[in-house]
Amino acid sequence: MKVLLFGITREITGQSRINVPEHAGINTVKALKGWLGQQYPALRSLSSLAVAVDSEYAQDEDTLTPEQEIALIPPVSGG
Amino acid sequence: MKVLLFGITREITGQSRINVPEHAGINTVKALKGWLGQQYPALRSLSSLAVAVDSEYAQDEDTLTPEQEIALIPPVSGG
Amino acid sequence: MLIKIVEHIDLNEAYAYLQSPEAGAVNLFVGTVRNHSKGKDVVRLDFEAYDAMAIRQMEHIANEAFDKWPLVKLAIVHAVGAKDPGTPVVVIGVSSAHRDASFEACRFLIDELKKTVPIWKKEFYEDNSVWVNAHP
Amino acid sequence: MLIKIVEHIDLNEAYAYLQSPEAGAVNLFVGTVRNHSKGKDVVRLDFEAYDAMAIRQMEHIANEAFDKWPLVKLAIVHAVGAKDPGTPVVVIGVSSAHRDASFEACRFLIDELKKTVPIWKKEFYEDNSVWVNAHP
Repeated sequence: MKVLLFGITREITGQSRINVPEHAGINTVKALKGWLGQQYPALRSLSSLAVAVDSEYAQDEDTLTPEQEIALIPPVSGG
Repeated sequence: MKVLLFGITREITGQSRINVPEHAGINTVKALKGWLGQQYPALRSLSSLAVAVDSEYAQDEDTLTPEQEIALIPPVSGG
Repeated sequence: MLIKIVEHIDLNEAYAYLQSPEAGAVNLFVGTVRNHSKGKDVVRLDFEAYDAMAIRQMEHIANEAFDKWPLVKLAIVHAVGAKDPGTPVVVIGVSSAHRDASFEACRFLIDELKKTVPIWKKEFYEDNSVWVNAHP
Repeated sequence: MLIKIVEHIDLNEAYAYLQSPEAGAVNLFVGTVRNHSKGKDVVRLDFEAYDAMAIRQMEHIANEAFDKWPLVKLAIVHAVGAKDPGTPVVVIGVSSAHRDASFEACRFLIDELKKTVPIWKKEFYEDNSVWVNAHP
């Protein structure tokens, strides 16, 4: 599973795309957030951190599959 | 005393400027409106009719003098 | 403030005037000629202004807006003459640090302009014409 | 609707798109780079977007606006990249028959854009830089 990164999450991780290893067994939004928070503790200090699946905001309980386009969405500040 | 006319008041009177004869003895806004209403009864059918003195809206009891720039202001519809 | 009566509205001129490094927000309202009014097809509009008084009254509402909101710059430009449907006839623009002030002041200015500024609009339909608002 | 992410904002393009003989009112909001933020001098801003999702989320709020108000046309254009103070970074425009709808929809769209559209702004001061809103 691949996760796209933007803005401060790209800076925190030093990557614009993270590969989540299959053996990590991540299959929900909540599990993904937990795993990323362990790998990159600085992510936990953000005001908020959402996950998008195929360009839509996802909920913690939503399931994730490798075919989806998954992205981390730190607090937005456009406009 | 001269009175400037715009929009529908210019069309009703057929003039863009009316000379109020001195012998009419007009010296207030109210008297001017009354005199004009007699000369041009169609003015009485308007939704409203204001008088401006030197580019400011005037009140019925305000006095008028020949040196002022006096104008009739029918209902505005700009914008 | 940029306040004037013109033959043709130039949106860029208004925007260029309003733009400022101190402003984070610009709100622009453009009033345009609609092709229908009260169920009738409008083929043309004619605008006439009492220029000196119109400028003075625009200055009054501009000063009121500066008193009510923390504005950076403000523009009121109204066109006169014959206008076809789709043509802009008035542009009101306000810049401010934050967007609340620019939205509120712009709305205030167009509402007040329509009440007090001596400009008159004659609507031409296929078969006749009327001075808007003239009769009850 | 005109929805896109660009390098440079073109106000005329947005206005030309919104203009219509059926519309009597056009409201435009332009967000620009301010030269100060929370007491600090801003020397530059950098905007980054998750393009595909940003377009999708803009379409969602545009559809909501069309559902809520009787609109003629609607434009949302956001810039990305490095921007100097005074530069426009977003333009939102709405045309409608009467002005209530254009003012209200334009305000709704900029408020919603700031909440949900995945675009990020990094402010550069003389001595450091921050991603806006990132931390509590």
